[in-house]
Amino acid sequence: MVWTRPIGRIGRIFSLSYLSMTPLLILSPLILLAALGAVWKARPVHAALLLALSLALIAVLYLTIGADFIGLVQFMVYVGAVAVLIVFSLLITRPGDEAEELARRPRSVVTGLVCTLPVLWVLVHVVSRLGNLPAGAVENPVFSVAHVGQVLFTRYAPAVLVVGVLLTAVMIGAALFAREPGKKPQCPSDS
Amino acid sequence: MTPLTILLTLSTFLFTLGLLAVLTRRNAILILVGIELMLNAANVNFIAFWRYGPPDPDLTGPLFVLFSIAIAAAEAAVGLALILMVFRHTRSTDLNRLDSLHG
Amino acid sequence: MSLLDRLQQAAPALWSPEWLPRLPQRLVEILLQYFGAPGWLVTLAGFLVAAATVVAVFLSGFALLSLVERKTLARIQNRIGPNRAGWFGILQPVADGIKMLTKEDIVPAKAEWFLHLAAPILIVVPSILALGVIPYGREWVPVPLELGLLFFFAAGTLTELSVFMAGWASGSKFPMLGAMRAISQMVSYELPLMISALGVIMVTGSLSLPAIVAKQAGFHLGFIPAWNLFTPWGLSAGLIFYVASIAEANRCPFDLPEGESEIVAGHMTEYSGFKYALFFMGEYLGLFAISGLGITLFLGGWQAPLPGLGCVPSWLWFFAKMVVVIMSYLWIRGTFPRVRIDQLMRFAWLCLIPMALLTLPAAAIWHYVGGGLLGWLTTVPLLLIPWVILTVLYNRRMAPATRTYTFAES
Amino acid sequence: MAEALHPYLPCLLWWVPFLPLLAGGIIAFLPNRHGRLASKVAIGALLVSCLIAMAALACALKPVAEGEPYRLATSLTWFSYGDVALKVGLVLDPLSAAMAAMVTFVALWIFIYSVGYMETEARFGRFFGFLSLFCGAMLLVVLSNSLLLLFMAWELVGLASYMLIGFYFEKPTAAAAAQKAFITTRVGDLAFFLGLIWLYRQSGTLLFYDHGHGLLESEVLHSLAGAATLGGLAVSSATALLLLVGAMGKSGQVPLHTWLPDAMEGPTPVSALIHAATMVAAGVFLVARTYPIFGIGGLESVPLTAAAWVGGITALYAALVALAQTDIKRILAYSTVSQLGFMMVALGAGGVAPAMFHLIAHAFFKALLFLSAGSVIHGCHGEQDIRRMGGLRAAMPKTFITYAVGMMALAGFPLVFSGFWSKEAILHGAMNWPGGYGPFLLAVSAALLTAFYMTRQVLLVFFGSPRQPGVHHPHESPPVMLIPLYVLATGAVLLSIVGTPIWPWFEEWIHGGSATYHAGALMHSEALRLIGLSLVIVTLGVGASWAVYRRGSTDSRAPDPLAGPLGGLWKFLEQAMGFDSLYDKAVIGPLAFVAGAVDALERQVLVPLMAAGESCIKGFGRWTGASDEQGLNEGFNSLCAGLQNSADSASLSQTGRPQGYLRAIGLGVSVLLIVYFWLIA
Repeated sequence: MVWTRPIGRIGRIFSLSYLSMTPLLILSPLILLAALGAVWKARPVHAALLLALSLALIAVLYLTIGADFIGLVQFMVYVGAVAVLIVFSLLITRPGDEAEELARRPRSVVTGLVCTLPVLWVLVHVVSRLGNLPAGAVENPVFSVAHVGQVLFTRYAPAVLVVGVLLTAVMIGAALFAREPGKKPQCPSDS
Repeated sequence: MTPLTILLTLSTFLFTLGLLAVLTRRNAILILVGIELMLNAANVNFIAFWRYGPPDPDLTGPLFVLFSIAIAAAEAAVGLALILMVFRHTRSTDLNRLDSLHG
Repeated sequence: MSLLDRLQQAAPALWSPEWLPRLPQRLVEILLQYFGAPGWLVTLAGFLVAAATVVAVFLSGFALLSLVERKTLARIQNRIGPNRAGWFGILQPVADGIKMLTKEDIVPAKAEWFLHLAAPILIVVPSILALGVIPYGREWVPVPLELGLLFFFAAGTLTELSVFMAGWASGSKFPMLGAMRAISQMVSYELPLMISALGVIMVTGSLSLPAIVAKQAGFHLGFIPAWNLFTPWGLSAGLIFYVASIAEANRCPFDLPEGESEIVAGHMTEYSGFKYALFFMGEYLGLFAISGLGITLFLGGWQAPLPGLGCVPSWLWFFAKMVVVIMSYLWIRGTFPRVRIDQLMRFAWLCLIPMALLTLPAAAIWHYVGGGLLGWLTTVPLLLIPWVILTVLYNRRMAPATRTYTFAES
Repeated sequence: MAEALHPYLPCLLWWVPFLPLLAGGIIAFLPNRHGRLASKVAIGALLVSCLIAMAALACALKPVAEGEPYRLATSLTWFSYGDVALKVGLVLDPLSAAMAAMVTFVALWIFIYSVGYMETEARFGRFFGFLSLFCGAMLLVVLSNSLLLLFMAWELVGLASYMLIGFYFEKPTAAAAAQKAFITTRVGDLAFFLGLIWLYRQSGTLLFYDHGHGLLESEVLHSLAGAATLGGLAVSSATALLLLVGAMGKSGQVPLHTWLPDAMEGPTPVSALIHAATMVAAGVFLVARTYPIFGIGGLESVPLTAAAWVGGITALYAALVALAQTDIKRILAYSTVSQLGFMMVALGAGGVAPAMFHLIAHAFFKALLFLSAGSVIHGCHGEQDIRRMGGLRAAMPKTFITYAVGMMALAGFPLVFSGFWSKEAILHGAMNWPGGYGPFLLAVSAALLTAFYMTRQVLLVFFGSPRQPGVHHPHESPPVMLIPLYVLATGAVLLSIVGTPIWPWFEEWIHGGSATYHAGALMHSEALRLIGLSLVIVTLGVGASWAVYRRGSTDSRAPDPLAGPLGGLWKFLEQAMGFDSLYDKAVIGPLAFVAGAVDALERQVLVPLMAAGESCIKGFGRWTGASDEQGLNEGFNSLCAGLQNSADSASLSQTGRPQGYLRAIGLGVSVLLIVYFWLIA
């Protein structure tokens, strides 16, 4: 009984060589555009959705590069959970006053830019000097989920435990915050 | 223009956009959007260096990204819970109005 | 080499019933290779055709299912169901399709037109993505991925975002509320779904669905198939998966979002015409996908139930099981009353998730104990006692007060 | 049966002392209303330990080898500190077997007797608790193989006697008597403890028999004898003297005897058990047990001569005082003191065998006498003054018979009674004691006086006409009290069998020899002389007493016939030669004076001194407070005010808007990095 050899990497579906830069060149501007929209868009929900789009595109970027486990996890966690969470809270708080947002826009943007541009300059400066990194890129990077699992639970086992505890604490904390103060969460069926 | 530099420029701009969002946005939730962008910029860097940098057998890059995704999710959850609590109290998520904590 | 030699060279297996579903894809690939197309084009075309076959199969299934569903529901409620369109209502799906197409597609003034349009598309896309990963037959896996299961769940999470978009884009309050309820339901039921699947992953040791099915080959004691369902942890994980899948697909006991009687059609109220049909197609395809996954994980995918049935093509078993599972969904839809939102949430968080978390250690013990009698002895009590306690505790809260029927004196 | 039991003996032996202690413990937890149950527990426990003791006696009967008495010594480490291990254990040899058997047997019948005697007593259970505690402790003293364990049991026995004497604690005299008993024995115990420590330091071990390196074994004895102390006295004799002082305290020898007569405040079974049979014998037993140490320098070594003389003096003194006593129990108390003196003489002059034989015989008939006296008191509803009794022979015939047997055994009536043979053995030993005839003469006169006062007591109590018609119709005691009397009486008689020169079984058994029956022993000249002497003593004593008290006045208030001729001497004897007043003046007086002086010193001198110190400290405190207030605080406040203003101005920058802060941070970081790059570029 033989099952067809798994293609394995999603990227390989289009049998693109991993080294080619075409997917990078296509995806990066899209990501930046979506991110810009997320930052700039006046309407909060649109900003959130654009954030979801940019995160999804980053996930696709990971897939094309070859880190498909990370890409899928990114997709699940960010697009599936965080974006929904942000959108959900927007739904609840329903910030409506875009007009006032637009009115005060120029002043806040100027102050924002004044602080961000030096940071940008520094980063560009650093990146441009990187130049001489050894090109260790390899055609088909070794990235199997079993290997991830094995490394995760041997070298990074304490980190996994800490993150596990952290996530539980966060869940309990968030549930406590969300509770109406004082009142036990009443459900109609109990009355 | 090696793939590495493309990814680095991408992460730089992503980071700056995130910072810009954090500094200019007035709605607390959208600041979280900015923070998510900054975190993702860092992740892109990790994956870029893992993929195109020196060969790394025990996957420190991707694993770090894995942990940072988990932490980001946790942070988003707590952040939003806090914002909602503040919203329930002050009926507004406008950051400038929440400035009672000062000298 | 001429086309004919190429066909012979493609080996006799191609024409066996086992390869039937893959036939169009292979033919196109051979043709393109014959005509000297570049490598990536050949694979691209091959995948497109494979996708086409999958979509074709499941769209016809969708049409058939909408008819079968209304027929079975009718029979459960002791009525005949649609039999006007065509002989015994066969053409009813065609009639619905035409109705949907001809209906006017109204877009509310306050709606965000782009999101309003994007929402139904984004509902259907993940289901189809998910369908692409499931291994239907020994030879027929549309996209054999190493991280198949993870891809399935990643695609599954997209539906929440699209439900939100549908709800929010329609502008009015009812879709918004419906979307919120739908999202909260799907989020809280995604957890047990994934955790129960985790059990299977732990035992098989790989995320790729064909590997999971391969692991479930062989028979115990001659006639019991080695499916995961027939192991203690498999049974409990399967049950949780089954219930969670009903909730994921927004099917009957949990069909709160578009509960007709309560909140009109939930996030779909502002849609009409073909967009509305897309929503239903998305739902049904989601149903196919989630039940397909259920079958691959617990019912041994295309594995034959009894030894010695080698001649029957493997994908036939898969679709037979699919029919059985779908009929069970319909049966449940016909008999169970709708569940209230708080009961639904409590059931997920207090009953399903703890039990799902409990099946993990059980699976681990089963794996390390080697799965024989000792495996049964250790895992069965570990799972049975909490099941009994939880169900007893839960029933006491959920059980509605006993109704007293008053009959009119004749 | 002995062989069967032999292997289990070591651990079985532990049960003998442990059972009564356990019973004492259980009774302590029983509420008072379960008195009956308490008595059953106490008697049951004692019965079992008595059976074991009898079995142990059976085992110990046949000697291991010729001249080598049976000995089974067990020892276990109580606790070890560093490399030194303190060992305790039990030993079973003829000496301890006989004593254990006697103690358990006598105690058992006294328990049964006290069930009847203490019936009306409210704190019935508590009484039995103390009794079983006492028996347990006494058995531990008897069986112990280590001087330390013996000392601990010795203290426990002292405690038990304190509690039992002070049983009627509501009576002030009983409380005072208990305290007096406890303190005087404590004086003796102090000497005993010093001896113990000295022995331990000298020999490094406290076990009597420890496979060769025990205290009483030759190797250690030689080392003790060898070492000399300051006065040229061998260490062994010095420690022996200290042990002797301890024994004198406990057995009520002359200087430390005052507590014994007062101890009669306790209920009669207590007097019978403790102040007749067992506890007082503990002192004698101690000397008997450590006899090898005493006897290192031969028969006339210093400690033995001291023992003999002390015993003799006590015997004579107590006998004289007993003449003038009017309380039935005080007479018997003084007679016990004199008999103990006899035992000390036996130890000093005759060695262990006669002393132990007299001790055991004395235990039987003195317990018998006390119990009969108790039954007399019980019959006369608590009346103890013999001047008010009289003619009880008719009212209480059974008690009279047992009392008579006891009296005859004590006085030493010939041939049939054990008292005669034990006293004969002592006199025999005293006579050919190389150290001179002193103790012999004292012993003979004491024996004479014993016969005299015992007959006096019998005549005054049982014969003549009832002097106190008011002693409202005395009645015979119930059978539960009489049966023990019969048993003890038969015991007093039967014991004589083992002690006669014809078949000196007891003496041989103690020394490990095999008793041979030689009929002609009595015919030896020396033995005949002694028997004749004893006969003379007894007849003289009884006749004189009979002559004086035959008529017996009918008036209870009439002075004693002897009071007239003796006059002042009689009064002197009645106050027990004034020892009590002597002690009051000699010991308690100076102590009180010293206490008063110290109190005065403290009150006049120390308190004012403290007051002065306190006042000057307060002054100093006030001064520093003032300076701190003015100088330090003002300066500091002004400094803070300055800081406060600068802080206020600085806080303006805190607008509370997080984004403002973030911008500041962003600017700061970038400026820093730019400067950094500008510097290195």
